[in-house]
Amino acid sequence: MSERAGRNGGGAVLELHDLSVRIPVSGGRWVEAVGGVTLTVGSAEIVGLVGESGCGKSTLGGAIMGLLPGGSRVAGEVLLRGQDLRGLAEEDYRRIRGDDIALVSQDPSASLDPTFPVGAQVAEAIRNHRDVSRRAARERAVELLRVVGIPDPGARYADPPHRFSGGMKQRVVIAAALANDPAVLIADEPTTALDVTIQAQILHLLRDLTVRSGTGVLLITHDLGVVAQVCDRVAVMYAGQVVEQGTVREVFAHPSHPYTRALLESQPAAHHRSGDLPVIPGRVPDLSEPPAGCRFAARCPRAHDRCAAPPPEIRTAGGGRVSCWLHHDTAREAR
Amino acid sequence: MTGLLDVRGVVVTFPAPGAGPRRRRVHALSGVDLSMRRGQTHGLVGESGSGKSTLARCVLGLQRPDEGSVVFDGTEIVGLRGKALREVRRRIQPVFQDPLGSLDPRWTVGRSVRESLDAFGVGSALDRERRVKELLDLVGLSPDHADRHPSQLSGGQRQRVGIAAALASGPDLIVADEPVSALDVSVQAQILNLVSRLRRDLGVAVLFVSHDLGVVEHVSQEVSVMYLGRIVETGSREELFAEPVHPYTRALLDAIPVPEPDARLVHVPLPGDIPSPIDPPRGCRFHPRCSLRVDACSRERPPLRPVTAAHHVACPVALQARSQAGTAPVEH
Amino acid sequence: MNHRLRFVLRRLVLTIPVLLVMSVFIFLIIRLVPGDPVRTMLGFRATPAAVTQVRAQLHLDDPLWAQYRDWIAGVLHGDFGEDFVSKAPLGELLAQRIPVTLELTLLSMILAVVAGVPLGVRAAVGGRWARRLTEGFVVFGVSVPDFWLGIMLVLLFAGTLTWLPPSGYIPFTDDPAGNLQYILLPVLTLAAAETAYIIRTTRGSMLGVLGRPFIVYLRAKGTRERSIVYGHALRNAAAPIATVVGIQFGVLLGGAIVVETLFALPGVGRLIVTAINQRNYPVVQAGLFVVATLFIVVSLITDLVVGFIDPRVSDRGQS
Amino acid sequence: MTTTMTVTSGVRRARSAVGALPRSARAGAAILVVLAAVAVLAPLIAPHDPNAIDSARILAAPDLGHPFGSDALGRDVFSRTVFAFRTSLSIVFAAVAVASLVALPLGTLAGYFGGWVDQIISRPLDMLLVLPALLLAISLIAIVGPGSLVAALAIALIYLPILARVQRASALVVSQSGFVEGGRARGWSPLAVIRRHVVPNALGPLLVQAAILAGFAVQIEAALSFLGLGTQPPTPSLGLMLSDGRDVLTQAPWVEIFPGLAIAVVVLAFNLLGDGLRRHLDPQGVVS
Repeated sequence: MSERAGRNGGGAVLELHDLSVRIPVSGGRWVEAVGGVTLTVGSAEIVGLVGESGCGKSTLGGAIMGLLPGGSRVAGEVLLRGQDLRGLAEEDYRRIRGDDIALVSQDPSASLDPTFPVGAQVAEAIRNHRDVSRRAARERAVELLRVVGIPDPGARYADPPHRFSGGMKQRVVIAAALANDPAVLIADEPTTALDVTIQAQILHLLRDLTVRSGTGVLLITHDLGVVAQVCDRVAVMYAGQVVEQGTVREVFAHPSHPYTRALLESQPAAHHRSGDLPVIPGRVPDLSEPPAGCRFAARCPRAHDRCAAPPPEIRTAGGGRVSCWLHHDTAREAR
Repeated sequence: MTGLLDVRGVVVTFPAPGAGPRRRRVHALSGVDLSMRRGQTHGLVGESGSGKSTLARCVLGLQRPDEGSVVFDGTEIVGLRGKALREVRRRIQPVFQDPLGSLDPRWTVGRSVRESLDAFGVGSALDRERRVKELLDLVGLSPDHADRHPSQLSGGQRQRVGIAAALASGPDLIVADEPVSALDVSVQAQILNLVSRLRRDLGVAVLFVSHDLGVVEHVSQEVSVMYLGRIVETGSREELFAEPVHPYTRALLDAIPVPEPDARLVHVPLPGDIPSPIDPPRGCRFHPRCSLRVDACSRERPPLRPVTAAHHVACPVALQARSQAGTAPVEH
Repeated sequence: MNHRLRFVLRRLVLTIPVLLVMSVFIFLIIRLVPGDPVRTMLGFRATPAAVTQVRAQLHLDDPLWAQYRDWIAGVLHGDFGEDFVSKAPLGELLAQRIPVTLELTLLSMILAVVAGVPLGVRAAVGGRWARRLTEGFVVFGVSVPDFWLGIMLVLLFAGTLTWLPPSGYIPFTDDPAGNLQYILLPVLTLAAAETAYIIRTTRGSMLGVLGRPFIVYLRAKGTRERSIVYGHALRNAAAPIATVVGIQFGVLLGGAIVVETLFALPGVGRLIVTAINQRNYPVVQAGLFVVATLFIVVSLITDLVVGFIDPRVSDRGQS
Repeated sequence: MTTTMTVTSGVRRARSAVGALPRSARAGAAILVVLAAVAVLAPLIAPHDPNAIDSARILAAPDLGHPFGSDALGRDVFSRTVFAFRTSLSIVFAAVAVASLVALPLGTLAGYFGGWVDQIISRPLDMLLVLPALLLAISLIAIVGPGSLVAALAIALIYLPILARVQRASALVVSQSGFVEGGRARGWSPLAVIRRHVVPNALGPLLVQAAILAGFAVQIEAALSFLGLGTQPPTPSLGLMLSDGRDVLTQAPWVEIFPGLAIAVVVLAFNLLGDGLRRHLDPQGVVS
């Protein structure tokens, strides 16, 4: 797997091969929340994983962290620097979490233990994986708080989370996540709960720190704008599958998949003048019985008889990949 | 006379949460003016603590201001009671953010849509039923939806029901508080199109409250930007987006993530946290985060001054810089 | 720790009106008895002279506020008046009775917490059997009336097995071992339902906390499961548990009245019941005052504990 | 046509709602239905006069004619238990009904309006919580004197602040929903909004709490009677029976065991029901 589109050299730190997740729902049925995702994240690279609610992007994050709800079944490979994490014993997985792979999740107010001092929550991340004294952990935690931009970190170390603003709390969460210089950071909607000017600060900080430490980031978001701001590459998810991936520049300038195109066009910010926004008719398919062929076909303006069969994955001109029959034709003609 | 709504000097404070001998107050709105014309969509944009939702509640008569006046079509609605209040209510209707929470879970869609018809005793029972079907059709739902419960609908459908319920009494003004922020992008587009169509086809004015400048730009003809309980800039959409003058507006525009290939985040557009509305900064409330700050900013509240006839800004410093430069400092 | 000091002071100040309301309430009890309380106390055949004398002795002819002032002034000096029947000073009587009630209720509370919290945690995080067993115990403990349980314990341990005395009391200072023998059954009786509540509350709040997003985030940091359960979740669950313990102490004080009667323990509860039946109002008043004060003090302590566990509570009311 | 369909679907929904209750809650409901029938039909069910003294059967052991045996006066314990149930359940029902009916408007108004309305409703109710529950009951009895009616009043007084608090919290949660503000903006008066939206949506937790408290009311009533402060002889009462049986505990444990078990079963049934309803009627967890 040598095909990486990231700009920052270094090998792939995280590789997903044909990863599927099935989650049990009531009545003995299963929902295929993630269906055969293949994706890589290189060191110091930020890959955006974008899609609407229910597309499986957060489940994918949970599968990588090994933190899915009980009873979920994962198939395929999750490789961290080449080591398959699937089937790892719980204790071995625990040693990796927070050390080699870290998580920043959506709501900073909900991520922190409300009864613990914020500094102790950063120090805990260190002591979970490093055999250091309390004092050393504390000093390092204060340093980390300073790095993420908490003013007067020594004094604020002992404050409980509720004395911080949302943006400051997310800085603390980032400090704890990056405490052990992880190879991979899963950032699951890290700025969705924040105001837009604060969002810009946090995204800037996140990119700055991870590029510096060489951490690869999988940035899960519903916001294409956020992807454009900080990501190097992007994967677009629809109904549990990645329908298109490539560099941000390529995908945003020349979206290949009809879903990607529709999603970009329905953004009011992109569509400057009044007049109706293009909309996507219909609904997301029921993933307890996913369609056999292309999952977007029922809503696709360019659907065709062939779309009843699973679409092939085609290399695009810009080096990305798209799963759509339309490009099968173009690719064949080009040949 | 084309004025529909005239808000003047509205002040709202709340007791700060918690109890104590000296309870402090949250300064939600600190002297806000706003005018709306008939049949126009006015976007009200701001971040948390800006007071935009409180202003919406004042216009709906759900929040009584401590000071100031809200005049709707020539009638002062602050302090209005009884029949007169009901008549104004008939003409100003809300659409809320959370489409699930804004519908009574025990009621059918039909009953929710009919609620204002029942309240104002419009027509016979049969007339109301017919009107409900018309309204559902108007917002793009089928008549069978009338018998369903909110839990059986998708988020977008629920918001359509919310809009149908707001239209039932034939209002002149709809106050929509973050009507699309709980929705996915593709569903959001449908609701935004519906809102635009209502204005176009029915001539309903809309006060559109949102934190999302992109959405506001799409639906509004006039836009007001709020920061910590005050309006810092207001104007026609064209002028405000083409030539934002207030440093906060400009930072906000810079910070918006735009899904375009070259929209990289190169610098932090605005440092610092939003101060607490319990203890807001003196003078210009934006001054602690402002790059144009001069001494006077921390002392005096800057008034809204015209940039052009259709564009006002509460920043003398930016205004002066602009007039000295002769042209607008367009940067983005 | 300025925040905490201010919290403690504020909470102390807030207790004053509560004590005031309680004392007025209890003071009014005699005065609210329909008709003439003295006639009710003395019976129908009392001579007018005797009635007048008792009225004077209880200061019932003074203005109401003056009566309250004199009474509360006495109470603050430990002078609760006289037992109407035995004429003994109530201060001394209460001094003998209070330790019995305190011993009974505090031992029950300690036993219930020591048993209930670990069992509740097991019920929340343990396997199916741990859950079923504790659930069964909770249902039993909550449903069975405490005095009936006491009677059944007497039937078993005192009647059938004759291991323990059925009733009575020896002060701890006289004979520690004997004291424990006498107090064991009453404590078990009172603690059973209490333990069930504490298990239920602990399990409920543990499950609530373990379902919150920060637990996922702790796992993502690589925190050990044991530290998540006992270090984080239990600490978060502790505030609601402590609150319930405080409220339940009131239930315990009520239960103590019944249990003291049942086991013939010379505590304040039994004193009150006997006094009500004898229409011995000064004793009723003094007894109720003591028990209510105990309750308020324990509520205060639990509130302080909750504030120390959860900084959000102690910060409330300050920015 | 449409109405028929709506009715059928309504019935189906009601049926599926019962079916969706956990098994334990259905068991609790079933026990309560049986017990209520026993209480109502006591004269038909009891084989003997509960107060008939039979010197030949003093402390007689249970047999077919007297399944729970006889007490120290030779009275049939089964018949007495059945009648005591009737007394006990009437007191409990009256107490919980009165407390709920008073708590409903008070809690709703306090929760919906908040501010000073909340203060003048909630502060006085909070004062009732200054005394532990049983002590409050005993204080009332100390003033008025013992009796069934006083016991019912005392229990109602204990429960009033608890139920009002639950209703207040529940009404507060509902009042923050968009549809309540919407109702106001759609032209309804505050009281109409309360009637149309707040009460129907806020009632669930009150019902759950009332069901749970009803079980404990049986215990409190029994405890008061046990202390001689509740139901007075010769009316059969579970608490009095337990008090009397203490003296003959070792000779005739049946006098003691059955009334106690009866109490435990009622409390258990109410608890099962209340806990089962909680999941459906109190999704926010207002009831502690």
